[in-house]
Amino acid sequence: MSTNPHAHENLIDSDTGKMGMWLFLFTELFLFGGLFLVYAVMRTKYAADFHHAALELNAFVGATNTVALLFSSMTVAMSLTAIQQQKSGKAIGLIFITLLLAGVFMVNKYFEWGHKFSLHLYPGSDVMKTLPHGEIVFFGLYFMMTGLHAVHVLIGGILLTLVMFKIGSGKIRHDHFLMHENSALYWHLVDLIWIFIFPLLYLIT
Amino acid sequence: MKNHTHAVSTDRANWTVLLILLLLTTLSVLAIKLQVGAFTVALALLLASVKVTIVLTYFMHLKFEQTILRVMVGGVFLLFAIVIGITFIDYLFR
Amino acid sequence: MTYTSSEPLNYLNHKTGLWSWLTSSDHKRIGLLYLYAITIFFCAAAILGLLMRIEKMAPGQTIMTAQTYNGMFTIHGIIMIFIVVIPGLAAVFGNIFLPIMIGARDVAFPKLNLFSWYIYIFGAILGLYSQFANGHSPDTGWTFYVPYSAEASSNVVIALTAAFVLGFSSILTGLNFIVTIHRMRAPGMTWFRMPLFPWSLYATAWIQILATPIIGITLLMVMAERLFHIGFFDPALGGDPVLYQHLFWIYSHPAVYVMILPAMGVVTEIFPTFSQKPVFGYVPIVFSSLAIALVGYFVWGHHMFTSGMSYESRWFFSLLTFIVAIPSAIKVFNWLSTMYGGSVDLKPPLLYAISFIFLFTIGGFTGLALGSLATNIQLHNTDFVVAHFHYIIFGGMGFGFFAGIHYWFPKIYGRMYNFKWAYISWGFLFTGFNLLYFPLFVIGIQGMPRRYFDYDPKFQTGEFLSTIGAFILIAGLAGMISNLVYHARKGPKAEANPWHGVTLEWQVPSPPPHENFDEIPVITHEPYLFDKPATK
Amino acid sequence: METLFNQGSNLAGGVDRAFIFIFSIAIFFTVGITALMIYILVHYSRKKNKNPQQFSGNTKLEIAWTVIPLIIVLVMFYLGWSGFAPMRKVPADAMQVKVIGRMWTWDFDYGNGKISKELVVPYQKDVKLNLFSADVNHSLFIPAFRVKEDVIPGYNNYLWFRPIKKGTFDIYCSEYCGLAHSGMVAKVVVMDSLEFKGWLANLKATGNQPEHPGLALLKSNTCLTCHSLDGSKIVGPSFKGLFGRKSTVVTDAGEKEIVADEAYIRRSIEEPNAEVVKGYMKGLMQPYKGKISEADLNTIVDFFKSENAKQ
Repeated sequence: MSTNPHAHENLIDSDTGKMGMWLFLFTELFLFGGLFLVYAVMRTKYAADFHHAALELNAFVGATNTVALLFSSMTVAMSLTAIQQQKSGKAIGLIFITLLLAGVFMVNKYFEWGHKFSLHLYPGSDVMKTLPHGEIVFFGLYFMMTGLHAVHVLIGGILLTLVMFKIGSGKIRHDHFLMHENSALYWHLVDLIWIFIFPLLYLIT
Repeated sequence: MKNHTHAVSTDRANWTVLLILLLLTTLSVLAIKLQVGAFTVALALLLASVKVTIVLTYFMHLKFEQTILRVMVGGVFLLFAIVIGITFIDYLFR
Repeated sequence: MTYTSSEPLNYLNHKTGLWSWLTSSDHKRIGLLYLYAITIFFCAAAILGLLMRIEKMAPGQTIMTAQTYNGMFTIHGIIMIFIVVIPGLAAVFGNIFLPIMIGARDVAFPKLNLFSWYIYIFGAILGLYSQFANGHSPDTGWTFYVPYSAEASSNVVIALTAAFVLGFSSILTGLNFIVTIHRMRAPGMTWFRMPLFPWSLYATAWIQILATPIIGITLLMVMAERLFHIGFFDPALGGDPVLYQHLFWIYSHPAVYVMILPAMGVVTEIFPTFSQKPVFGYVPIVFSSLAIALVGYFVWGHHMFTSGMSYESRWFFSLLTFIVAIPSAIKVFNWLSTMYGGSVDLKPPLLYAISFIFLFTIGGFTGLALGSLATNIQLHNTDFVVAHFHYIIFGGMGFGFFAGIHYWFPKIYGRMYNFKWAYISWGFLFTGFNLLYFPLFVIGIQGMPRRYFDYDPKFQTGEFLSTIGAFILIAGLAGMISNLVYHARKGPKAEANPWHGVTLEWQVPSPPPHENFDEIPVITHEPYLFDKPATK
Repeated sequence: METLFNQGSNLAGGVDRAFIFIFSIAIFFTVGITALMIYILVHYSRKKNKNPQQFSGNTKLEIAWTVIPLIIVLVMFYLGWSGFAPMRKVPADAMQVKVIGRMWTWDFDYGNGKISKELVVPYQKDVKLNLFSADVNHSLFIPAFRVKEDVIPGYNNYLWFRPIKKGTFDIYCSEYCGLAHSGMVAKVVVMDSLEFKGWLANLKATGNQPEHPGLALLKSNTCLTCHSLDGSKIVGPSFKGLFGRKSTVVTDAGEKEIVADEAYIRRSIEEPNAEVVKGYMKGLMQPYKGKISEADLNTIVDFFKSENAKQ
């Protein structure tokens, strides 16, 4: 709402940009929401099979990843505080820790998936065909949910890396940090979805 | 609206929030291990919802945001809950 | 387009060359890019429709094989639904007029706006490619029902990807509009001083944002099922085919309102202008739009009354379906009352707008016959459904679009089309439309199922009449489009406000300047006051 | 409206009652709205009325046209529901018939291996159809009876009716199921109870006979979706009486006469596009060369030979 005729060319004000980001996050929530809906229906249909299949998942690995993501959520929030207090160095450091934690998450995920594959517990495998229907569905959901989530972790990681470099080059500053804020929001969303995935897949027995 | 001031949460507050979140995580793991019976699923989901609310409120700064955003977020979660509920009118009465 | 240098600078001529169009983040130019793309795809899919009608002129094979026919109704549906109708009004008129009508220089995220056009084009090309790749067009119907879509040997994955990509474009447009409306209204333009077309876009945009991701994930799941043998929907792997239908219609029913709500918004602009009278019941119209968007979210199950859903959800969905009819009825009565007592001028835009009311009324009432449980059992998946949704989507959204393009044409191009030509084309369109689709109601009630390549000779009279209607309809379309295309360049110069409209878009020159306003207007009162100027 | 008033089952009355109410209201309002629009266009045309009135709302009217339509649609809902509710209440003593839908044919299983291609039911007796799908979604639709229910794999859907008219009525598949969807039609025949008993007694039990392994192979390779066993023309030539049949085939070199012997059948499976029977399309069947074992080929050929021997 500025009177500068070229206002929109170079500057989107912070509240506008943030509202756009939030709306985008809503679409992400509904994207996963579809999967949660399928999960809910299938769990009702195959309660016993889900229970049995969930035992195959390692709750410890899941819990470790939960802690890693919660921790990274905090460091991102702190980096946002730091940039507003003009502490660019601290902000970069905190984002770097966040990325490390994302790395921990992904490595964990890699070994977890690798383990499943070594046990031939993947869609379309010969072992899978012998399992009861509910377990096949469970593992399908497991791979789909954690896979889609991992893609989001990757995207979030890329965004935060960009943010880190932009802070370094001074493009993100204490008075101009919309991208930092939005990337942080995206990262929190990744955490948020995991908060639901973790009990649904790993804990419910 | 241009000079919207950004409330800055302190590191100390962030640490507190994290500790609460970790506590809730431990609690849900324990609850499952202890098998509190038929309500296990409900409890796990309840704890997850509390955690999500905390993340939304503090880490995602909803507490300091425009009211309209809070209304939107609440509405979106409510809408999703209704959609699930309506789907289950089918599956629960089969 | 060539403009002489004597013309004042406007959004069409301030920069020239194809490149300046393809890189423009001006909302009006992006709207036109959508308009041209949509027109081309619409014509292509309309031709496919005509070919199918010719095939069904007589029972048995006439001009194509069953496989070709099945592929054709699939691609007709995919193009019309995902490429033409869903973006349709919102992406064309929403882009061109939303910012002007609320007194903004552009949408909130202009570059994102251009980006969503490119995504749209990419998705559209993928959709076309799926028709030709490997010589096998997809033949699942646009609904992609499993298990057939999980097994059919045709290019289903490419078509699914196309629908996914197009959905993404739709989401970004909706997101842009919501933020624009929240953040960019001119000073003094409170929510209830906003014209009704932006209001309808606002309701639409929420559906685009909150429903489209569901179809996105559903299509991803079908792809996962085809590519990785994950069994979400395949009963052989423990999946549930009816669950797919739930997910599909959780999106696709609200999507119907993405199609029709903006059309309602367009005619709501037209009635006051051509009656020179304020909109009757501004607030009820606003709330009926919001109610349609909200309740429309909870009625998806009426597409599944025969699927084996539980008895309870069948009557629940039926009840809500009847409730969602009320806001539409309110709108119709308000439109009529807007004209009542006015000074009514039957120019082409108004002619299309009242045709909209007529066709939409028929479409709406036949929709009630489909929403009622007992009659739905007889009508579900018959030609009655085909007729019903063409009355709603073509008769509603299509005629709404035609009304809009005749209304805003002088504003967009600064030139005027030929009225006589427009009236004659309307005559063909309206006659052809009713002859094409009305017989399908009758044979539908008699039990003629839809998507039938071949049929019982007892239905031939209806099918034959319908085909004759299709030819008349196509003639009308050709007349209308050629009138508009020809006069966009060669038509006589139009005034800035030929219809004496009072909303903001009529207060700027035709065509509007690059940034819409020299000075952002200050709004002091409600829209549609014909005895007061729009701005201070 | 022939079908609308041709009420073939006990359920049709409730459906038609809802139809008549909804369509009466629809016609009344459509005519009313159109007449009002024409009146406005004529009476308030710009030529006659230069001074538009400037009113912009009326709360009483708004309430009226919210409440009145609401009442009307609630009546519609009630009629729809009351016509539908009996469809889900199957009488306990209804005769049960298992219906199997597969691409693109219906099987009506009366138990004890008695499978019919026509649905034959006794007049004035309650009949429950249990619907099963062998492949994709179908939908069983008998317009004259006003009944329809989807046939979905993995689901035990059902419908029921009591025929109140004797005669023959159409059955359609109303859920799109692929290439020959429109060919998935059958008939329901309503006859007297006694006549029905005789018909059922004479129905040959074919379902319990051990299936020829060659037929099983044809089924599992979905050959039967395009080649019928009963002589009807689907996409490819029928298998009925195939062995030893003379036909004209089109090859790259032109047309020629062949006899369907063992060698020809093998060639047609391995390279179906080399010699296509005249009148059929080339390129619709995939070549099985290298995809089918020698033993399976022999079994299939043996099946055709044994079919030939039966006749």
